[in-house]
Amino acid sequence: MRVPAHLLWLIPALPLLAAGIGAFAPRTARRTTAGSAIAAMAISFLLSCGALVTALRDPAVHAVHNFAWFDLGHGALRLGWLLDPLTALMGVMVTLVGLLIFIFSAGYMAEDANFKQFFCFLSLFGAAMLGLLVANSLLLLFICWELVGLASYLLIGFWFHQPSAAAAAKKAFITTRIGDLGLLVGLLWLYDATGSLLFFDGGEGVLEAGPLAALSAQTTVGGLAVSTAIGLLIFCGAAGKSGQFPLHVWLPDAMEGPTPVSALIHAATMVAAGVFLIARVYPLLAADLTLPSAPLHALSVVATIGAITALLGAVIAVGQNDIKRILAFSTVSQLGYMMLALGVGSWVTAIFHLLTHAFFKALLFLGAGSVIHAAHHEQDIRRLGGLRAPLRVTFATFAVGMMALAGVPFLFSGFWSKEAILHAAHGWSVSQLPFAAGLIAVVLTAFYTTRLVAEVFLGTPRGEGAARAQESPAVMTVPLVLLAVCAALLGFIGTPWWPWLQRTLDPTFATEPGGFGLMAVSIVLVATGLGAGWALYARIPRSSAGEADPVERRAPRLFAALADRLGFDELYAATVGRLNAWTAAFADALDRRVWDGTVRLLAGLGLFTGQVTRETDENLINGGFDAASGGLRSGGRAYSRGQSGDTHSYLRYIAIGFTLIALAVLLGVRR
Amino acid sequence: MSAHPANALPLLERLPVALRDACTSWLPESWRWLANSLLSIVAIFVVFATLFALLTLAERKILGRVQNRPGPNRAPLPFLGIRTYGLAQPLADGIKMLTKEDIVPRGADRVLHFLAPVALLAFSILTFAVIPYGRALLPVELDAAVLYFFAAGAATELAIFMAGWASRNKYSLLAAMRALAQLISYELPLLLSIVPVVLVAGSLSTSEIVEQQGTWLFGVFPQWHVFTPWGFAGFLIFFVAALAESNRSPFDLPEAESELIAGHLTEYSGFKYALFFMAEYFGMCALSGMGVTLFLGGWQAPIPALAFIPSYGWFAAKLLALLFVFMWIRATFPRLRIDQLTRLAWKFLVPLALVNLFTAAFWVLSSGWAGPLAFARWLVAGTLVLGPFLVLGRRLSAGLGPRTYRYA
Amino acid sequence: MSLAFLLIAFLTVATAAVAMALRNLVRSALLLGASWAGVAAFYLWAGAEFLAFAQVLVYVGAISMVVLFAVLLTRPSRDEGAVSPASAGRLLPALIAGGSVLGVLVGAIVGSPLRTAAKPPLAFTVRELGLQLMGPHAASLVVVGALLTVALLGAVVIAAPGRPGDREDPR
Amino acid sequence: MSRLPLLSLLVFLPWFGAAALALLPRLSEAAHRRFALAASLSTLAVALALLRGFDPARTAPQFVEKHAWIGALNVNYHLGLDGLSLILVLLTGLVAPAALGASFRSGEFRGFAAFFLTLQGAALGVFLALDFFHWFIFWELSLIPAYFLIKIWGGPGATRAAYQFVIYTIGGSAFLLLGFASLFSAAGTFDFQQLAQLGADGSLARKLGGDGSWWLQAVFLGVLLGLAVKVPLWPFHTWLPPAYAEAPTGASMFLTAVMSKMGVYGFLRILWPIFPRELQAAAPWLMVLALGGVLLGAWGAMRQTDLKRMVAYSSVNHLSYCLLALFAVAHASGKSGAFSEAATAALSGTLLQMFNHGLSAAALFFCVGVLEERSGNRRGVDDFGGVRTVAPLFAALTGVAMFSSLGLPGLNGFVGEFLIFRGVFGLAPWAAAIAALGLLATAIFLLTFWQRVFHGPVVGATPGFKDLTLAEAVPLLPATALMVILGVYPQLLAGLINPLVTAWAGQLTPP
Amino acid sequence: MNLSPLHLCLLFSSALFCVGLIGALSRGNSILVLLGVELMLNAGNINLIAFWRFGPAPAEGTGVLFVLFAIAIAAAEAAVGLALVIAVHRHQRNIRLQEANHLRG
Repeated sequence: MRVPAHLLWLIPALPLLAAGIGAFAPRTARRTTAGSAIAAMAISFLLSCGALVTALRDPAVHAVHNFAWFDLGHGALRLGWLLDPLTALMGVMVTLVGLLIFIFSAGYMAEDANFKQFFCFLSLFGAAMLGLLVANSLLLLFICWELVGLASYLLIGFWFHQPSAAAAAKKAFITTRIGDLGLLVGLLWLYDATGSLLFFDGGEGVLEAGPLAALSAQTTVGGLAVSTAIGLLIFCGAAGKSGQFPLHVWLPDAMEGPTPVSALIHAATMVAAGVFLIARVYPLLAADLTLPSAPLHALSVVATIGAITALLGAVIAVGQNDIKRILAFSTVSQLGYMMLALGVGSWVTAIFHLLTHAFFKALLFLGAGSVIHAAHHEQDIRRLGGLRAPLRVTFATFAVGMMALAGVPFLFSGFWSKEAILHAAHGWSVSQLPFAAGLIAVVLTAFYTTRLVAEVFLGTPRGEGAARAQESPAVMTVPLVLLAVCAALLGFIGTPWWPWLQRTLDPTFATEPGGFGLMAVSIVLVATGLGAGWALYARIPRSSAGEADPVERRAPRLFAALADRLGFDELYAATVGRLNAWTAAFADALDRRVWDGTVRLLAGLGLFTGQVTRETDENLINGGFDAASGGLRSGGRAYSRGQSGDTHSYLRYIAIGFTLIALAVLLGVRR
Repeated sequence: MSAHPANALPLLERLPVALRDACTSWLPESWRWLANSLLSIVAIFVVFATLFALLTLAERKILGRVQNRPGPNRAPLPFLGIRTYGLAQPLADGIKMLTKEDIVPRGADRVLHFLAPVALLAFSILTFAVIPYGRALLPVELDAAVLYFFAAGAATELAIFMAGWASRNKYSLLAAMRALAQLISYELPLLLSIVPVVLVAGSLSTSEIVEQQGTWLFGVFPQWHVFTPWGFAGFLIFFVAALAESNRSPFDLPEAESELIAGHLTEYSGFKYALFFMAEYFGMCALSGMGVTLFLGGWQAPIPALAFIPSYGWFAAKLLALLFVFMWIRATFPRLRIDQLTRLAWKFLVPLALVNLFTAAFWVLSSGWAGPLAFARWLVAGTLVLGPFLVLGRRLSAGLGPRTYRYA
Repeated sequence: MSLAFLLIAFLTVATAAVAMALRNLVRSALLLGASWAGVAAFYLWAGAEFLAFAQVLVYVGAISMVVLFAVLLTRPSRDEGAVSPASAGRLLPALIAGGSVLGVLVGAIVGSPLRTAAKPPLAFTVRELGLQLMGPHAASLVVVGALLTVALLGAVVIAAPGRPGDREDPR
Repeated sequence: MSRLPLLSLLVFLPWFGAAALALLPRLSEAAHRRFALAASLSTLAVALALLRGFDPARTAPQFVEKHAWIGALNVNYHLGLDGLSLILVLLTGLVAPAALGASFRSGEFRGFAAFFLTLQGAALGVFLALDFFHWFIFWELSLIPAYFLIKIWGGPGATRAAYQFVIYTIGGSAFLLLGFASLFSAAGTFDFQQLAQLGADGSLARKLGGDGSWWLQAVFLGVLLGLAVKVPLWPFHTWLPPAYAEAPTGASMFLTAVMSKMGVYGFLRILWPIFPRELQAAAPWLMVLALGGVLLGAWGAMRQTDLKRMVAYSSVNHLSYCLLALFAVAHASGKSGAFSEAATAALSGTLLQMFNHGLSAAALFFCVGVLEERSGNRRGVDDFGGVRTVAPLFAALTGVAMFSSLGLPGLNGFVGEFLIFRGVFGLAPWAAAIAALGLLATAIFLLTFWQRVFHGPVVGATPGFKDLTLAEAVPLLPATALMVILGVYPQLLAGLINPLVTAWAGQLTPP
Repeated sequence: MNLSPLHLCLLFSSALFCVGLIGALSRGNSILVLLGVELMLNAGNINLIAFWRFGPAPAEGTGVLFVLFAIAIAAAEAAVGLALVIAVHRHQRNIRLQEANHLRG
């Protein structure tokens, strides 16, 4: 089956159709909605596989299909579809994980009143995410990017009647939007500088050599190359979406959403979109590498942020007690790894880790979901425990995921991808600090994963929910098993001995020999972490929910700080939040006091003038008229006394008067 | 007398004038005009008195015919004893009237009581002076003939008042007041209905008005005023108002037995009564004559081919036809109530006549319209006539509901 | 000077004088009608034919009627139409005033050397009258029309009985 | 060619309806509604007829009706329609019936509809008139019915708000009138096209004393002030929140959707063509003011506890984008480089934004009106909670309007804003960067509104809140559908205006 | 004493005028007073006609026109006057002019 570029639109269109069906179907049409969503995703999966086959025929070619969106000026604003191995691989991953999670959701959400709506939103998300992947235009990508954000918002706030969920949804949307503003400005700048937003357009696209050279040749404030500035702005967007420091605060809160959502959006796909974006526009960010004299390379920033995030996420994860939040911070950490890989110039390893991470993190989240489902919505690991026996399948698959995450060697995919990243970081010429941070994070990752498994599955049930736990139905466990298989085996497509994936994505990829020492160090570090975790948590399992954490016992202040996520939320509330409130208050006060005051002052002046005029009129002018009128009135009264009312006498007077006048005239004439 | 030189007309046409001239030719020149005038007066009086006599009979016969009874048919011709369908009835009536006792109520104003019928008859006869009876037969050629006609007609009201007041009878007086109210009310539409004619003709002279109607459209269709939209409406208004002015049914309230005994005639009998009666018929004849003159083409023949018949013949024919309609209406329509009567005048006829005046003005202004515009002219004028008629007519009939008697 | 004029003048003045002196209001009014008819006759004599008919139409046909109506409507209920004659208290001053006015007028007229046109008057036809009315005097005609309308409405308003609430009967 | 005077029909059909409603005898309420709605829908019908005959490629006004009117003043009755007018007429045709439909339940509907239709006709006249004389008549005539609509059918503070509204705008109009009186005395014509011609070749400035003369400046400022109050340009906006907030829902819808466009239209049709140089000189300052509107409008909205005031502030914010783009174009006109493309984008964005804002703001006012109606005239942010739980359909429709308003891609609001930003960035990057903060603030306050009213537990006035029936949603459905359609396929509108805008931008070549 | 026709006409009119004047002055009945006034008006009209008839330019017809207007105005006067009489009668049950003095100063 071949899916050429001009048919790529079918891949996002099908889930969109399913979303439309879901939106207009009646509330009770649960089977229809879920069925159409799953079917659409399945077909999309098949189409993606077709697209992959198509793309693999000639991996170096970027097949595009561009079209006009609407007329603008003498030309038009153009968008397009793009088919290359990156798109195709991501598409396959997203559709496959999505399909499995959809199926899982059908079981997990079965009792929810808004079941239909849930699948509608999920399909919407799928459509937007797939659209994002196939876009050949930064604008189209941005549009889908925002729609993905909308779907995320809707799904985080799915249980909107809970204030915490509503607040988390808003926080997610706004935090990512902060990053998106950077992306938007970068996009505008790119558009303005090159006159196009298409990635590949027969030599005119922004990722092609000509425009890139032009971009890196210009400089802007601070001696930065324009391409660097644009790249950094775009990275802002990626940082927001992928939960990179300092915009990572929304991701843990996003766990307020249903667990399949966390698995799909906030672990496997959407949060990885930032990584995908940077990988997609990698040539743009890398353009300044040819300028050794540049004050700042965009990729260095990416690497730094990635390293910080990787370390930060791992550290905070240690101090969390909510099963989903632990996983969330681990996601933050892993995304940091990916950014680190991008920053050090090995974008293919970033994508490799992205793919493996997608499967094992989805697996972990679904496993967590299964646990939560089984334990009657108990998420606190302190009140779980002892679930190994009742939840055999879940435990087994969860353990696979855990080992993949921790990087347990050889059999698990996470090991290979992480190893590749560490390898790349080690080879970075600029600094070894990111590499060091990565190594530390490896230990911590192994440690907190062990802690998680031990607390949840070992020991005895410490809570009401855990005690009554029962294995989830097959509709949930089958996806778990499938994902576990993937999580275990996917690593073999990118081993140093057979770097198929890397070669496919980047034909110029070359394996450097001599990485085995590094691998050994890494294995030791993983073992250290696992051992520490075992020692602290599994050897003597927690006996009651109220018991203090072993780490807490040893370093209470550190643990408190970690549990408090190092105070980022408080910090932001005190700075950005307060600034926002102050600005709002300022704007409002300006309106109410200054502008309205000015208007009132003017009105008052008008009123005052009116009052003065009125006083003048009433006292000065009217007074004169009153006096004159009084005189006239008295005169008239006096005169009216002469009116006897006897008409005859009037007539007589007239006659006599006439006679006299006539006589006078006659005599006058005679004389 | 007439614009036409007498000898240019055919003999039949100028026969009456020729006869008169022959009678007075022996007189000296300076007296001849007086004699001519007197002869004309006598002729007119004799003709219309005879007509009066015949009309009384005709009316009774026609009423009888309409009411499916024979009417008077018994009075024989004097001395011959032949009953010629009651042809002698007027004669019998006349003799009866002349021989009846003349009663004057006690306390009545004798002078006025006597003067009233005389004045009435005198004013009635005055109106005959300006009607053109034929091409050469116009007693007095006046520049303001139409105005004269109505001035003289207006004076009859005074006589009616005199009769009512002089009788010293409550009913007489009340009836006279009613009669006056009716006469004044209907004088307005009457005058307004003829104003369009004056407007179109541009003259108050009766002879000129008649002359102007003497053309034929396409050589066959007479262009009498009645055959125009405004003229038709004006004629109808004129006719209705004339019915009321001459106290004819259905507007005969002032003298109807069922209303106020016999109105201002209550205290009259004998010869005075006959004079009133005569004056009333004279008034009817005069108004009909004026209607014929103004609207029906006067003495003009309806088609040119019939112009050989003397013009006074045509006039007489039209006059008699109109008089017949008077009687026909009397036989057909029920009498109006006093409030309906006044409402009809003020709320219906007067506005219609006013609108009709505008229609006529439009007609004059659009006289140059030809071809399809002529059709439009008819259409517009017709609308102007019909529209108000329908609107006002609806309102009028809405007002004809049962009357609320305020003091009953 | 024609006999006709003298006759007309005499009858007019005589009827007017008698009318003014009569006790019986109705007769007064009727006689005045005759007097006005005399004036019309004077117009006719003077050649103002249209005016004569208008005078008859207006005065005899309309004003007389209105006067008679007024007389009957305002008649005291008992005595019919008769009113008290002029009292001496008013008659004397009236005669003096009237006499003095007459004296002054007669004196002025007789003393004036009035010239009369030699040529007989041209016929002033109705058509010309109409043209004059509609031409140079159109404005006056409109004003008079308005005046008549207003007067008619005013008369109706004044004479119409008031609303039930109005004080109509002083008793 | 003899054809129907469609443009006159457009103006006078609503007026005819208003007159008929006001003068004809009272009928049943249902009959009034049907009649008023028909009169209001006439605009849409005529607009669709215009759309059939409209040729987007011609940039000159079409369907022109020009008749000599007052010879002594050289005044013509001159109506014409170009792309700009057309989209505004379409907008009016869409929003006015919906606004009227939203007011069906207002008391004394006959009077309401009469005033409303008068307002509608006047607004259409403003969009079509090409001669200042009757343009100004329409302009002022729109004020009177609006005043009565607010005062009689408005909320508790309506009297004060209506007074402020009228006096403020009439004050602005006075300056406008003075400005045009001076123009007329100088140029001897009221015709916009002739004046624009004179303004373009600089002879108008010469007649007014040459470039930079104080007289010219004063005239320019007068016209500017008159238009700025109407839009409103920050800081002349203080009349707007109380007026929109106190007006009845239908009137608010119309005021925000159509009447505020009259000001922007005036800027585009009058100020810019007639005073290109003066506007260019003043543009930096005006851009600062527009930015003030963008930012402080958005943040001002954040502080409002009254939902209607909040939506009103969002209007200030959105319209300021339009003005910002216009000022940026005016400012940069004559510069070389890729200027023309950016100007095209900015102007297209302005026009699209006018239309889009009309749809979304009207829809938001409708939604707030529903809230107000169902809760017994409460419209505080804190009076509600969890409305989405009890009224999912209503929440969905409101959500679409809200996301359109905050510029979510895929809905119509995005296209206009994107083009504005694209253009402004090309012309004045710093302004675009600052204005982008407005997008953030818009998102914050709209989502806060959404969170507090629609999410969370069912509290406040929400219990007992009934979802919209389909009939009640009818006024909202076309707008919602259009928001989606125009977001996905903006060519529908862009195709109408692009040649016109391209021509405008093409005329801005360096002098 | 050589009196022209014009003199005679004028004398006739002055006689009529004085008859009207004396009547109006001497009678107490409002209607008669009004009629006296009408007589005076007619006398004035006679004057106008006389001067027209014997004046220098009879063709112009101004006298006739003037009298025509005077007649119209007289009609109006009569209508209003008599309406006033009726109103007075309704008010005070008689129409004696000397009693109608409620508006005296």
